[in-house]
Amino acid sequence: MNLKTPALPGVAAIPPRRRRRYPPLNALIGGGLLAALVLLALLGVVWTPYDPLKLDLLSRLHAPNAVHWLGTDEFGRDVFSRLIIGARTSLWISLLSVSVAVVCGTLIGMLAGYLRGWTDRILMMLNDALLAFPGILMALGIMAIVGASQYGIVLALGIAYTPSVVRVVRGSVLSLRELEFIEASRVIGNSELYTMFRHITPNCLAPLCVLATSMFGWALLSESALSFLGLGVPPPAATWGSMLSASRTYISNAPWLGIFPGIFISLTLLAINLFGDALRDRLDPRMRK
Amino acid sequence: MFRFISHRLGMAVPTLLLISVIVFALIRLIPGDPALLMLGDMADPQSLADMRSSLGLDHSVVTQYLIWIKSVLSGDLGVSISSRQPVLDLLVERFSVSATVVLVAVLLATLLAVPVGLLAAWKQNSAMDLGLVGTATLLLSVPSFWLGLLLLYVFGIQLGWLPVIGYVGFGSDPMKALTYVVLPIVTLTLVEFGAIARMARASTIEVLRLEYIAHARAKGLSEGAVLWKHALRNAFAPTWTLIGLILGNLLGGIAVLETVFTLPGIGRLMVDAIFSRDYPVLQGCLLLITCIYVLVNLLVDLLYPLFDPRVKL
Amino acid sequence: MNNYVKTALAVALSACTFSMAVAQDKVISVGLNGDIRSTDPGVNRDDNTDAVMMHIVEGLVAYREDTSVAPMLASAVAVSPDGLRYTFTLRDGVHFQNGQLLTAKDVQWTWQRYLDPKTQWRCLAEFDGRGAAKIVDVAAPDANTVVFTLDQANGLFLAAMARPDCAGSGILHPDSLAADGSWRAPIGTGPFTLGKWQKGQYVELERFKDYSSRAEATADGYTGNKQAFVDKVRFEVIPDSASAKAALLSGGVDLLPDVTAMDAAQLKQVKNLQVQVSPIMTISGLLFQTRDPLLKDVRIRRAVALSLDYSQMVAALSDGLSMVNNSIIPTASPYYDSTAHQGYTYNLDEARRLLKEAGYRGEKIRMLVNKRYPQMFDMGLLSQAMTQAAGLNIEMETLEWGTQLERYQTGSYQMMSFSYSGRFDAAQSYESVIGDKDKEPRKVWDNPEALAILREAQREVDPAKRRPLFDQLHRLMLKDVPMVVIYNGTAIGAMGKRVEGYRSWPVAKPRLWGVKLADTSK
Amino acid sequence: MSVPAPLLAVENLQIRVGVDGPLAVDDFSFTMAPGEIVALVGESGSGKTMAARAAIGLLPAPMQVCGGRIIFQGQALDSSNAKAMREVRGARIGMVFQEPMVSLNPALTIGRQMSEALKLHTTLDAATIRERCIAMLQRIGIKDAEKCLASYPHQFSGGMRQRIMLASVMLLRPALLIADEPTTALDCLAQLDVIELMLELTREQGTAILFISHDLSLVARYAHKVVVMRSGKAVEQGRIEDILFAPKAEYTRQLLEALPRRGELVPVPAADSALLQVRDVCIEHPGPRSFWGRSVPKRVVHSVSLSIAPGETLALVGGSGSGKTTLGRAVVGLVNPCAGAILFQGVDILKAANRAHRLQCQMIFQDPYSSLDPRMTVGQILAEPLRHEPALTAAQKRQRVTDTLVDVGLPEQFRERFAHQLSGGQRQRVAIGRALVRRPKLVIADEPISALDMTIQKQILELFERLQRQYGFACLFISHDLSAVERIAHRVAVMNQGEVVEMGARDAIFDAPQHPYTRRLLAAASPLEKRADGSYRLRASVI
Repeated sequence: MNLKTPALPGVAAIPPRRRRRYPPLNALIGGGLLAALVLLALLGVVWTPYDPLKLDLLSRLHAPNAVHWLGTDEFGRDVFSRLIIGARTSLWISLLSVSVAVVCGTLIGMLAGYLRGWTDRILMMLNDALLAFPGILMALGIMAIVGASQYGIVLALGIAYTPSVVRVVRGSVLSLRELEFIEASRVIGNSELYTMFRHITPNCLAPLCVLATSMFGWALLSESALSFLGLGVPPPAATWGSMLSASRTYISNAPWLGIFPGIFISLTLLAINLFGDALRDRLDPRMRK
Repeated sequence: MFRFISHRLGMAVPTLLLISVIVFALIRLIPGDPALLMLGDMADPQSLADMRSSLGLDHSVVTQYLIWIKSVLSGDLGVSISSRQPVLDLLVERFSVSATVVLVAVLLATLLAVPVGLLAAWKQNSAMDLGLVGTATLLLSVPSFWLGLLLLYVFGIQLGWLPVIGYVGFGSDPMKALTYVVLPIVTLTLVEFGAIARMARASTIEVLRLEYIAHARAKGLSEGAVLWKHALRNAFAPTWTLIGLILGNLLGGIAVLETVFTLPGIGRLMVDAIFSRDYPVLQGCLLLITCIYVLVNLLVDLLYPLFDPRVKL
Repeated sequence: MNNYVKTALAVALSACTFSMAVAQDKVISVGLNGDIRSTDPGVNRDDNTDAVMMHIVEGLVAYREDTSVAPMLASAVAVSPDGLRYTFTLRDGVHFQNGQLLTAKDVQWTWQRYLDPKTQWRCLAEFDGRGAAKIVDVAAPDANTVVFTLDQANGLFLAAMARPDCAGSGILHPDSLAADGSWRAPIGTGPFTLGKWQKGQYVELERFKDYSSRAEATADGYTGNKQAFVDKVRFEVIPDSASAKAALLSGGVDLLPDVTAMDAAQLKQVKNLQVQVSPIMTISGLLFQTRDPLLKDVRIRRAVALSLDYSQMVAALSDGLSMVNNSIIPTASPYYDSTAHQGYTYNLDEARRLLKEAGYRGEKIRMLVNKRYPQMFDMGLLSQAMTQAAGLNIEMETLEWGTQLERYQTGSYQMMSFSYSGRFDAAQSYESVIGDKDKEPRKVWDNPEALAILREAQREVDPAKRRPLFDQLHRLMLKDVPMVVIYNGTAIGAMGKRVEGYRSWPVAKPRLWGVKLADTSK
Repeated sequence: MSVPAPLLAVENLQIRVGVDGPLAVDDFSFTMAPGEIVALVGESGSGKTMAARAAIGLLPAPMQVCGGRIIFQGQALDSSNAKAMREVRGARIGMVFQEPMVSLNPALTIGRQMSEALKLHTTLDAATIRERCIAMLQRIGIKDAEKCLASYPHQFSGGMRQRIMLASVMLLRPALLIADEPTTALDCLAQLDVIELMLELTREQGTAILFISHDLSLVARYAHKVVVMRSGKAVEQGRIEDILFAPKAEYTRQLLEALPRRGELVPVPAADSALLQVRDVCIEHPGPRSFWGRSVPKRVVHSVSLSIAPGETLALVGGSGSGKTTLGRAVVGLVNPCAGAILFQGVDILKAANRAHRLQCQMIFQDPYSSLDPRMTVGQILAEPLRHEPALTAAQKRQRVTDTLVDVGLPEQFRERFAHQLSGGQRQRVAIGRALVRRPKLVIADEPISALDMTIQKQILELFERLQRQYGFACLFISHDLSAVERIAHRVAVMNQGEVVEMGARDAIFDAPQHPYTRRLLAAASPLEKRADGSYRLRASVI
């Protein structure tokens, strides 16, 4: 099979000769939304309407009202306050897991792309095997082993996403190797290792950024999915995912418990998708108008 | 062609072996074993030991693996620890449920999304394009399980049109079976619609820029013919790859959706197998899923030349 | 509010369509949280299997509503003065589901099968001498009499025989086995016969038309008049509790035998739904690892016990359905008396004082919880929040249930929120917690004095003499605080209004005989 | 004799980018008679393609016609009337595109693509259409026409595809054929082939050609009339004899001046021994890999020998696939030969550690867009080779970079720019600077100017020559462009299918070629020559 390797976004980066005066619409909306969500998360550090962890067994499952804007949950905790601190936990977990995946994946991908030959084949076989493994299941297994803590999730998701990064990085490395500026570096007399770090690594960053953006969205989803399957972030800490999954029992009589976290997750994913699109358009000359 | 297939299947063997080792090791790293789970708080040392030896867990892990792999090679996937059903039967039964939902949903999503993507690309940057892309992106951003819950709430609980739980095989009562899978299929279709439509749009935009489209126009073809006859086939090639990817991933697990809709699918089976430490079931599931993954990829590659004859196998 | 109206409407609507579809047959569908494991009673089993099998087979004796033991297939039971010989007289005219008459030979055959180690009967250990007494002989002197001979007296012999996890030692017709001795299908004497079992989806039972019921006016526990009124019972497998609840609301199932207290509170408010509550024998509470460097100090353990506001907590956990019980003897037990009723008194000042005295300075205490069982999780969550007020720094660690069990089994934890499944005798309840940690790390209470008292209680058969022993144990436990028992569970059945005659009970298993479906199809 | 009514008249055409963007074509007019061949020439960005595409109503998205008229066969073409335009397209105006690789739909068979327009514009039945297609394919020299109809475009070479494309357009006997750089992407031999075929077909059918090209020689050879365009405007237009052979406008002169000519060579210093010796070198490309990693290699260079003296420029010419680039890459050590020896200053670089050799031997790549690391500044790119000059201090290195910038004619402030902020010519200057910053003895230049515009080509060649004079390096100049070779090479080696078929001094090769392949190459080129009086003529073919 000789599928043409798609041109690498960013590598051939042809000049933004005419600089746009305004960023495109998707970047504006996506970036704006993201900024708002991050602000919300930061707000949670200093202020929430109520103590998000405080149980109030007398006011359980109150529908949204003037006192509790988004209602209360089954323990009488304020949903809005929990959403605010949930933003921080959710975003932080996603960020960390993506970082773990990016760091591990880049190292392994570079190694495979650099060494080639049998090392590459064996690493790739392992990687393909892991890719065939349903990610959420792998994360579930790892969580069961290391325990359901915030960092357990980070580790589990990080490991589960590493194979995708490895694949992208290795692909970039292999196609970059064929480009003339890499050959030029060799002709200059630079060592392979130097070429790897000075020329190949920085040029892998663009596709990696795009991948990392979408992985951030996946991580957020997976965190929720894990909660759904029964192994999420341990309470009393709140994440959107755990709130959503806990709400399921009350869907018939307290739908607000599920609707609001769902909206927040959707908004974040929307922001990420738009932002990712903008990033890809910017990095990939083919997508430019 | 034959060479290609045999090569690919050959490559799959080490992958399968590797997967089986990983699964075997991973699941045994999880604290707690099936015997303990079955006995619960009543587990006294004697009954635990009895149970373990009756499950064959008293051998070393390596021996257990060898015993297992030997029986797999002779076509026997073993018996579920928790339900005592043959694993193969369980897999066939559960997989057919997941596969029905996934295949129908992906097919529907493709049929809807590709024309939409084509249209959006053709009218690139118009209000319609913005609307369609916006919708697709929005759908892509909604977590499937949340969407599922909302649909369940509206159609199952509020309107009461569709049953909320359970599953009936298509074999026994097709009409009734349909009512159980409608919501999961709709949910999955909507979510995948987003991804496929965006992909179809992006690749159509790429294709519409190429000279052969200008050539087709220069022949005097109408816009419809240009899109339908010239752009679609070429633009579909990358979309086809994406569909393969989606299928490969979904067939491996829509555990969360299956949980929401209580479908007895393979994803749920695996999750339950993890929780009940049902080693033979989990091992069987992953073997099956890896095979499916390999086969789906193979199928995608085999069909690819239909859309892009330049690709040789 | 509006929602409820709509929901009610939906329920009514779907109920209509439902009953129209099955105009000729009365079918009650019951939610089951997992599939049955087999149709072989008491052999390849779990709770759900037991629940279903107890509709098909019947034993010589069975539990009454109050968990005492009464005859079932037997019309009378006579015990020899030395307690070694039990003579069962069988009821006349009892038919097996294949039409055959029940004879002493069938009882003898069934018991021989159960006592054969190859059968792998769940309760073999109770009768082969490993547990209490050994059955040395099962004789059938005539067609209506069966005589069991034991090697020593055993006050719990009949109680063990009636246990649901032994499938009530249900009597089977030999045709239940295939010619080669392998299991085919149960042919019992119960009010229902096995219908279709669609694995992973449902089990259907059909009314046994020629059921020979006892003469009592009504059903009583697993005995009494067990005449069935519905034509079919369909156990729907719904592993997920939220879905199960949704199914009940939409009319997909008529009855959920076991819903959580919190769900019950909501379901109660829905028109057309009703709930049935009964206390059960499970014991829920917080376990301490008394060998933990921090928690080996009884003052800290005591401080935890004193900082819990039990009445508020239990009210929340059971939604007002259970009462506080700091004793390991369940409230439903005949041994639950005024001594057992004494417990800890919520006293934050005292708790703080104890902590100060113990030199506790906010060290982190990890409490294990799981999400498989919501009530354990909620109990942990509430305890964590309440103990905070006394200055305790408890952190929850959510484990997957299997992992938590492993930790329980090996004793490697500081605290955990845990539930013991129901034991029907007080001695068994104590037995599950008292023991030597060196030999059995899962035992939470390692106290030689307590162990000695327990052994005495196990040997003793006279209830009047056992009672003071249990009282003594309870007082000792309150002093030692190896664990804080908080409450006993409740079995709450939730069902549509058209379901009549269903009752929850301490054995916490559904019983569908005696249940009628009101006609709503008009 | 009455002047026939023009076939096509473009009057005051204006094309704008978007609604308020700059004008791509401004006040542009020309006419052409039936059967006439009119060439639009100009550099990239001159608007020649846009002007031609406007005639058929196929401007790419943001471009819009905003003024002027286009009259075809006496009827004004209104691109807003889509239906009417579609009837003209294909049937009366045909178009052939530049890139044969992308202008046929890869997913459809040739047969389907050929018959499509016939089905659309005629009422012929399927059998007749098929017959006509087969006849046409046979006419353009395709042996198995039946099989060709069922084949896909990728199964043919670029030249073949361009012929098929022509065939499918000419099937409809259009009155006007718009040919947008139809041969630019082909090598010189295929180029000739396609052009000749196009002329034959149009002559037979009396079709006029609107020929868009940047290649003045080609235009001079085949067109009747020429329109020279610059920045969207016509600079001058008229008959070939009046414009190209006797240019009046300054810009036309400039263009013609940019054509490389044989000139005085950089003197070669006397030397005792060759700087580089290539002896019986064979090179193989690995074939497709099988499952077990075996691969059947394909030999692309067969036992080639050549040598370069210090300061000398040896040109390696040949068609695409002749193995010239592979040989060049072997000399810098990017490819390992499977047999033979490459001696640099007498040392076999295949055996010795090639570090020292690399320091002395540099390469300039073909594509200035991909040969510079997009994440480095010009300063960093130029300084990088100096990493391996431990003798230089940091200040000296900095100075060397500054000197190099001056050498290649880039202002100092370019030091901080990134490659994507430079034009193609500027990039190639940086690439040359990078190759020369370490003062190598040998430079391999792989088609260094073929991606550039005519006037830029000239500047780069001049720069290269100046630097060679200044630093005295030897050069292996790989090119398919014979006129550039004629300009700077001391000696020429002609390669065909992996072998050197002829080698000799420049004048000998160009004036008295021996090998038939060389002759064919030269015949295909036939450049414009400047005469002593300042006028131009086409050089007579040597065959």
